[in-house]
Amino acid sequence: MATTKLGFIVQRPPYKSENPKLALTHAIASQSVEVYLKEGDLVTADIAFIGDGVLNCIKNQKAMDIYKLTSTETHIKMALLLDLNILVCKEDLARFGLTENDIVIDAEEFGAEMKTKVVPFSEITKMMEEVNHLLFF
Amino acid sequence: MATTKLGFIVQRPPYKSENPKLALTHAIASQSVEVYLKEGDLVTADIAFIGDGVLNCIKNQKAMDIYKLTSTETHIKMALLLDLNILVCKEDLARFGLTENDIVIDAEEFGAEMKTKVVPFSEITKMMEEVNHLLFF
Amino acid sequence: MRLAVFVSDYKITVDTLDRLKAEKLGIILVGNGVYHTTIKENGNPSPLLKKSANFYVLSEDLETRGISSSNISGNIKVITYSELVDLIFNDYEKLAWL
Amino acid sequence: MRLAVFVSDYKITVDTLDRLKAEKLGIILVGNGVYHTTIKENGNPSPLLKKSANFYVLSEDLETRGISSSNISGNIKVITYSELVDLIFNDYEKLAWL
Amino acid sequence: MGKLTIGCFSSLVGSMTLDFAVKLCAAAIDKGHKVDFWVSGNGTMLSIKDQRAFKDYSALEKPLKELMAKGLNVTACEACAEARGYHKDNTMEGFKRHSMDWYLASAFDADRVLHIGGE
Amino acid sequence: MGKLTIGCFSSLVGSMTLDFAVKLCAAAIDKGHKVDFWVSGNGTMLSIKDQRAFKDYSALEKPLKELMAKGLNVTACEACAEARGYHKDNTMEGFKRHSMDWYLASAFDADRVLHIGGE
Repeated sequence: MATTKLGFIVQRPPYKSENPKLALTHAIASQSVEVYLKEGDLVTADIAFIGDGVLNCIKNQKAMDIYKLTSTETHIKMALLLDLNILVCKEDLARFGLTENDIVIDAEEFGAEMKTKVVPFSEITKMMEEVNHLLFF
Repeated sequence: MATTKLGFIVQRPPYKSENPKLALTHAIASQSVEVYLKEGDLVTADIAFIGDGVLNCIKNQKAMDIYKLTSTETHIKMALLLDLNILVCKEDLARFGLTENDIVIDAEEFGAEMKTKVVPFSEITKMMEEVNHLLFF
Repeated sequence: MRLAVFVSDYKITVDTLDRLKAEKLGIILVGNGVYHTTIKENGNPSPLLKKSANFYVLSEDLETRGISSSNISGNIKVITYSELVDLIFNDYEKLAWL
Repeated sequence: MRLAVFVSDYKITVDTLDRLKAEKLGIILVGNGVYHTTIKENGNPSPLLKKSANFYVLSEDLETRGISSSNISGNIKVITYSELVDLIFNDYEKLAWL
Repeated sequence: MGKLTIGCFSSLVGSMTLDFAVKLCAAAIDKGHKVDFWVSGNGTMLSIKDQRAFKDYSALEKPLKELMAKGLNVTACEACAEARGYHKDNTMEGFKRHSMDWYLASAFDADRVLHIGGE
Repeated sequence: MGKLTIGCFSSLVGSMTLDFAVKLCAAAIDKGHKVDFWVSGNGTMLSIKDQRAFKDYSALEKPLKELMAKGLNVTACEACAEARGYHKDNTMEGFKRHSMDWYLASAFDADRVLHIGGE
């Protein structure tokens, strides 16, 4: 019985590359990893948005309407629905003049109980120290 | 009988993306374009290296020895052999502390008569004004 | 020359834009370039907007990223793909995607 | 933590490196990151080299770009792929490619 | 009515740049312009047939086929495609493959060239 | 001897990043380490068979096959591949395809994870 903790750090804005989306879809895959593991073994995925990466969290993205592509917003909501821990850097939001009103906080319409956590960078540093491996996007 | 002039401007360093190499290979293709054109019609390609793009011109690149890949240096020499006009921004070389001794100037070993021209940016601006279309890499 | 420059990134890694000379310069913000219109770092508008140029932003790319066209300041013209085609053929003769 | 950060670009578009905290920090220059070792803009060494860290540069990627290992200053250790593997397993516990 | 030549180059798959280029092709064709569309480098991925249209990934096969039916001329760099293992037999019907001089020839009589070469 | 898991993600084809990852796999295997190599996003291009080995383009099929013979475990993200039209029948022999949880499972007991996710 062991747990391996992974920290996914998203530092780039959405759409210009697939990275932020792949960060979310790979983190979500932590929910189905047990098929490869022994009973009781776990892989957990925490996700942090820092730097320009916080732009992924802006709400009302219309990528599906316009480009027929699932928006990063929807991927974040899926991650919340699957109870992943999502951190957003408070200082970076402030730097861009964004508030909690501007970003995805919950996915109540999907029945998600988890909420995005806006935290100081020091909390994200703590997460990076606690995980076993880091994955920067 | 008409001539269309194209200006290829390389602004990025080599290897991180294929852009600088594709700039050179596409410019070289101006030598075989007549198969698609009427007798006497021409497409010419001038190439300018500006900004970080001047790093493409550093000599003694060992991409073939190490990664089995044709170096950007070799592509520049091929372009000289095919008599393409290659400009390198003087101010950008100076900014990086590079001199004509550090970059590809000729391809005498291939029998090329053309040489790379180190010119002030104002000359490159003039080229951009004279061509019909610009292609930035 | 009448030159339209497409900017598709938020972080720009080339310094070409500052050095281009044109009698008529247009800057067309597409893709992640649209963030320059409203994202203020530490309260300051993007330095890009200080340039002496005609500014345009693609409405479809604003909406994709959750930015409302109504938040765009008056000196940036919000255009559709259809209007972009007219701009390309009627207002500028050379195009540059940086 | 003992953290090794890989830098593979000359122009860096993320500010993460300035904010990472580690008891032991290694900066491994690979790909176009190797330009930071010798290219001086306006006579100044790359600001990256001012960080308090152990610096390494991949010799194969220097040579690919026409930069001689003999031009590298003594505080940057020139390593091969083989030495990089030992560094990864013996000197650092977490890895970050920015 | 004019002729627009669009080139879409490397490092662009998975970004929204190919999506942008295809939408611009559509808007220009709708206005009666002639459009040549060249893909090179990683952009040659656009030419592969039978791409699964997941909603998580840009899916451009359907809009491309509609545009080809309306006269869009679309060509992939043959060497760039072959180097990636994209061969004639897995190329989308109607998608041409030529050497790089095709792009320059298209630029010869184009009124406007939009070369998307950067990132 | 340890286990190294390498992930190579999007925006990387045509850069030297896949070349870097393959050379690092080789160096680690030569030292007796176990290596798992995961490609996702545009990196899945690596899995296609019959890539023409031009000298102008990175040609990694041959070194990859040699590494697989020495025990390299290499897997492509199935969804990322399918979305690009890379199907089972044009995948290099020995190159596995799985869903994304394979990568996380590989990280579970890895001593080191090098995730190349950025540009």
